[in-house]
Amino acid sequence: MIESTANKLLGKSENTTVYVCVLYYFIMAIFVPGFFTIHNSWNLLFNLLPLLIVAIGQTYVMLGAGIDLSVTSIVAMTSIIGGYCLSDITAFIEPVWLRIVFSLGAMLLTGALIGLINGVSVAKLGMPAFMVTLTTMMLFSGTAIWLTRSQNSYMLPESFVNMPYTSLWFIPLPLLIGLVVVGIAYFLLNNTLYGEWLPSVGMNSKTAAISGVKVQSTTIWSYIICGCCAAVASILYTARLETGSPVMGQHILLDVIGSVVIGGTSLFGGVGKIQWTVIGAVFIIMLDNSLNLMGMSYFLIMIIKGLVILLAAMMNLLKEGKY
Amino acid sequence: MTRFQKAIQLLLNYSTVVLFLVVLVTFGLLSPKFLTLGNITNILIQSSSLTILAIGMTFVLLTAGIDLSVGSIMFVVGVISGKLVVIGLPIWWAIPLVLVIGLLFGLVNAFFIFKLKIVPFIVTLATFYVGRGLGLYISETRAINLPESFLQIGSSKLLGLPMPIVILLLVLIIGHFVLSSTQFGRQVYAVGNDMAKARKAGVPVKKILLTVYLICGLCAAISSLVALAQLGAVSPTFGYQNEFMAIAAAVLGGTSLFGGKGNILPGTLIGALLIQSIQNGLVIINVNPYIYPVITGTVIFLIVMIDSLRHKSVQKALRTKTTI
Amino acid sequence: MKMKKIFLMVLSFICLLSANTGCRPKKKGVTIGISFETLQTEYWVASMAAIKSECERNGINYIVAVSNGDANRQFEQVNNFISQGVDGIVITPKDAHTIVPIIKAANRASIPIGIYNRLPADHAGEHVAVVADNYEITKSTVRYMGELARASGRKHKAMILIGDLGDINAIYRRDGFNDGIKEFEDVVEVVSRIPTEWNQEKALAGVTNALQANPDISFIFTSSDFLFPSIISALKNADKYHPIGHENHVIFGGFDGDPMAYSLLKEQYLDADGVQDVFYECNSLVQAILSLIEGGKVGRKIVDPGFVIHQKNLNEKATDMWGANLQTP
Amino acid sequence: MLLQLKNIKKSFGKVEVLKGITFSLDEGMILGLIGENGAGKSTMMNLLGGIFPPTAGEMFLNGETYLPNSPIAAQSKGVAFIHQELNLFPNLSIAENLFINQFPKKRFFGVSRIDKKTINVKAKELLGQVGLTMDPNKKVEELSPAPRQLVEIAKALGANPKIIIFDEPTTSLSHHEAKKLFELIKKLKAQGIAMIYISHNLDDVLKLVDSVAILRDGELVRMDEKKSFDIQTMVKEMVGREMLEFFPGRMKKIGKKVLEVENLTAKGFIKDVTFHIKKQEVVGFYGLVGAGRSEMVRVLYGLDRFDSGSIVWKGELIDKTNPVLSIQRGIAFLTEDRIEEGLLTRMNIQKNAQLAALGHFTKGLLHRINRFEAKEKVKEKVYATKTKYENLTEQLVSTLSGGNQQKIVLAKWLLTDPELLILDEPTKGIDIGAKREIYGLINNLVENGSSVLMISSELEELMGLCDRIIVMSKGKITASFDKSQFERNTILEVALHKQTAIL
Repeated sequence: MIESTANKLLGKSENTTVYVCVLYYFIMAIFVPGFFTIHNSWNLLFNLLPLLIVAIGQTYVMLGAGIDLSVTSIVAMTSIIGGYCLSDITAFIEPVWLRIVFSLGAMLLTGALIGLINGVSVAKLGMPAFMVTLTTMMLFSGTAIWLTRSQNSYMLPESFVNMPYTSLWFIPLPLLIGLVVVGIAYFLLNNTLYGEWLPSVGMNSKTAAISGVKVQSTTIWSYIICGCCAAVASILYTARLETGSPVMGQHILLDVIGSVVIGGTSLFGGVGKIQWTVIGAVFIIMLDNSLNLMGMSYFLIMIIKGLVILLAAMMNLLKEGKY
Repeated sequence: MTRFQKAIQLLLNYSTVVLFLVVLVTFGLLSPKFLTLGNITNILIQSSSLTILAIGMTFVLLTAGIDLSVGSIMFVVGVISGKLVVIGLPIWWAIPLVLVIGLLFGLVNAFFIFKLKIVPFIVTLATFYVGRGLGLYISETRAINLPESFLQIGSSKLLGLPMPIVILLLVLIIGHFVLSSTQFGRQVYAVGNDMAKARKAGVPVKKILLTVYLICGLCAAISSLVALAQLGAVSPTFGYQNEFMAIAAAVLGGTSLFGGKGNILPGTLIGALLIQSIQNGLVIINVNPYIYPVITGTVIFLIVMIDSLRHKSVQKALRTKTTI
Repeated sequence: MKMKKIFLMVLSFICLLSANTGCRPKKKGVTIGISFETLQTEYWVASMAAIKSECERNGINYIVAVSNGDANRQFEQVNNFISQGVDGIVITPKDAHTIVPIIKAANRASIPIGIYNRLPADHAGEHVAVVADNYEITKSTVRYMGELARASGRKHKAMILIGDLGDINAIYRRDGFNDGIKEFEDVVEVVSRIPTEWNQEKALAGVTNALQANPDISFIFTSSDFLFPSIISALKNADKYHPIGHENHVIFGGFDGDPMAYSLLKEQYLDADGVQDVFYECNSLVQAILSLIEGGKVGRKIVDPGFVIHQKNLNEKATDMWGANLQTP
Repeated sequence: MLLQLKNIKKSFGKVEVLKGITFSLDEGMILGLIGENGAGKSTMMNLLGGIFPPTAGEMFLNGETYLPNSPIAAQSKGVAFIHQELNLFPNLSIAENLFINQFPKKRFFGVSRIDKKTINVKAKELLGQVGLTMDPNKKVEELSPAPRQLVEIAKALGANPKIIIFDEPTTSLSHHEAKKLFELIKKLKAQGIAMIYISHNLDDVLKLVDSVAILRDGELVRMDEKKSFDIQTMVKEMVGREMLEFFPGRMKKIGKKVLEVENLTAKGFIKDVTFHIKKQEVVGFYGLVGAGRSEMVRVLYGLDRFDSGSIVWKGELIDKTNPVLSIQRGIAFLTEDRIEEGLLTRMNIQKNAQLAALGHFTKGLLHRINRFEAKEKVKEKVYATKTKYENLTEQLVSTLSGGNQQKIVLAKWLLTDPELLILDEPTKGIDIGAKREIYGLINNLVENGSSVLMISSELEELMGLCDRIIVMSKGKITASFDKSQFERNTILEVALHKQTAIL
């Protein structure tokens, strides 16, 4: 009896996470005061966007059977580069929008560069992804703190810090950025040659190589994409906090990996979808926000999130028929 | 193999020792205070906690696993022992109790890894957060100042040796003995080399996985106590990122992330000493402290790269041998 | 197989159950949200307790959140306060700049916001801040220590433990130290500045190594009292921890006024300590928020002048020192 | 009677691999077990070795029911299995490998530790039995293949076995080393140990064994004393069936040289390989496992590097090869290991089939995929290969049978319109029907202007399909036969006797 119920609940349908998500939303809307309000819905959305964007990058890397632990340090590095460019060295560039474009370009470039370092180390030098990104995480968060001596950059241009509250065609700018990133990521994965190559490399790099897939460059690009995504998220974080900070994003790693794992993307590579990660990120943010509204401390939330990720990993194994 | 290739191979094999010597000589030249007896004792004492942690990690890495939760175990153990001692439990009661907590964490990790078959990385990442959350929850993020008696253990001496060094030596000797001279130890290497082959050869793979994670948890608990006895307080950042340092120390000492290769003596010990010497030396020569993580990170990155290159060349050599 | 599924179920059930225990019904009356960046030190714990008790005295409900050093999370927590419809916010920010958007968010929602102990950057929006005069208190403390050094009739080598340089208070304290010590250049030479980033392990390693490099250090100032355990541990190992009057006593000063400082003063190990008046700060902040909620007006900044407590004024000033009124854990 | 098997059957899914085997083995007897690949030899030995249980039938050891549930259980009952792929841990020493599961221990203050002295003595003793005199503390990774093989045997002897099973023990040994091994086997026989010896090397089998058992398609076709066999009869019994019209004929119109390989050398794998392939020609490569055939085509396709020699493709000297370039040139490569190197098992049929030819369906800067076109083309090819499936885009390839999986891999390569198709054991582990269909596809391809290079261990297949057969041994080409010279026994003898070139 119990087993069949469990089967139904955790069954093989890939929509399970969606159902759980929707169910959770309604339960919280009914029982938690302040959850089902317009202000809180905006909260949910704005908390979701940067996390989602980092998680999408991570999905790309995991599809290629890798992992990128350095996303947190990429967020930090790009944040201080952005903060630095916006506040000091580009002050001579007029008008302001050109300055902002230049600085955002510098942030994206930094993200891509760190991604390139990760990718080349993994693909060309054959180093284990886990160890590579672990050391680059230490290295670049150290570098960020060293470069700034723990000082934040502030006095960023008004139009930049007002970005989260600006709308274009009635859509708030951060939401627009999020939609564009999701759109591109979805398109790239579902409609292009690269989108076919990446999962095949992740699932079986030998088969892929023999079938003419450029395995090394495919892997390297996945890390570059991940770096760029982290940089975009960093733009949102930096604008939101109005500061370029070397410790920006230090605590998001669990949420990022959690989003991807809860979504159902396989840790062994080859299986994963952008829409799954969206669901995973939504779930993590909802969990976080609702527990927060219930007055639970940050630390209890941390524990619960850890447990939820274990659960999700078990569900994935169940889905893949590993039990 | 040409002579040049042989020399490269030799350098690859002994890269850590070479690096260690380079570090010692460099700092020795930069500051006369570095290579004094006092400072060397200092390095040993400061590295004792990390080395013990890395010894536990070595066991796990040898089976091609990983344990990211050790830093959190250290923290939870620190908080609980702090709380217990502060409310008046005698230290000699608190110590065995928190060692059991370390073991419990190891048990949980092992359970999820070999029973539920979740990859060690995800399991220990989750317990990493659960542990830290638990510790922060219990401590309410407050720093806990420990009573004098705890510090006294840290600064006491046994047979003329400072206590942390005595404990370090003990763990070192036991760890080395277990790995090199018991059936279990040798089977750990077999499991790390090839789990399927080990199962075929009748090695009790599950029992071994369980035991290594238990050992790792226990070592984390001991390491925590050794650090506490020196610090005298548990802050919310206690043990943070120590798991990375422990992995780095083991890998620097020649333990392969692919399992089956490495040892505690001299490997892990040298790895840990190398890291500690760099940190100590940078302070002694009065370098800008912000650059520490950058230098440490670079050194670790290089060593991991060398490990991969070594692994690659070994793989190639093996392949040539077996085909013809 | 069966075992595993049942286990899964049980685990999810526990998750749900634990999720429900945090639920708290909303009370009537004024509610304020209290967000602390950290509770790491005795100082913050005592502050939190003081704010809570002041609220209770005034019949105010409160919600508490701690962000453990994560500015981003603190921003989210304050947003959640606003979602829950609090009437006022009391916050200890991570630093002077990350608080700016938080103040703006509160302003947009027209909720009065009070900043505790850390001064926001100048361009921040509408708020009321209460801060100790970190610079002056530190300077006075260091001056007192300098006098002691001069009186000892010999030259001293000095060490200062610096806090997180992203924290404006740490910078003021460092500057206060630098300017205070300047007057005593003839007897005190600063040989070691240890960045601790408000981290006890870093402090311990830093002090130990500094004592190794300069064994004759005889003058130590720490930017926060919570680093005492690290310093004492390092001093003991170097056999330099002795009470006042001992020939090898190290002139020792700190900042905060926590319980450990009080007991060290009583045991005659500590020479001087700069004290922030927690009760004054907390009470005036809560009062300010209350009057803002009721539509009143208050100044932008409330300054706590603080005072220096040392061996000579220990008995008369102890009653004003918050650390003396708490039990040592 | 030491060992007795009664009507043993074994099925994997729907495929019956063993169809009722009955035989027995006496003490001190050496039984040679021969048969083609896929005849069921390994399956039978795995049953004996405790790797998996039989589906039906009974086994008796010394009169008692014998049903081991693990290799260790088999070992403790006295059955040792020496696999072709050795089960040694190269990172441990010889002695540790010998005793991995039962180290001699001694108590030391209540702690049980490995007794290094006893181990050394015992290990030396065991190594002595197999004629090795080296230090037992040496790491296995430092040993060359022959001593490794002997260590594995010594390990088996440590458990005092009554029966030892050898699976192709000589493939990685030199002539001299093999001779030593045979002496050892004879010594063991004298001690009363029974042995089952599996080998493709019929010469060795005839030299060594007392009786010969021949398996074909999961059945024991003949078991008799050695004296009633010679190589010819053995081969005949092994291959057995007459292949009436099994290989459809082909229009003959062989053209110009397409590929010319000269003195191709990759150190440690192949040496001075020279051959050519003409347009619309099928060239077969025959030889023992480990003869260097697979290594040679991997170099050709660009998966491994070569040290010297030249490759000329359609009159052009090629200095660089890699899979991407090869596919562009029109070379396709169906590998031997279908699961590890041919398929993406957790993906659907469409994704598997389109992988190599994806470039044909993309356009624009972003390489957008024309899904409709891709699906149509894949459907066409999959239809041509007569694959049985339910849904192209939803069914995972892992749910297909082996034969249908192979057809999908073949479809993948046919989609790239190859001018040269390299096939490495294309019919391994596939049922007869699917085999025939694959032969048909190969013929079609050739008639449409392509060339084929085919590696197979089934000689019948090569003889039926190829225009030429080249024999390789120890990394070198040892003989070449034109269609007119095809004669089963001659080719077999060349390959099995390791005779030198009759070029």
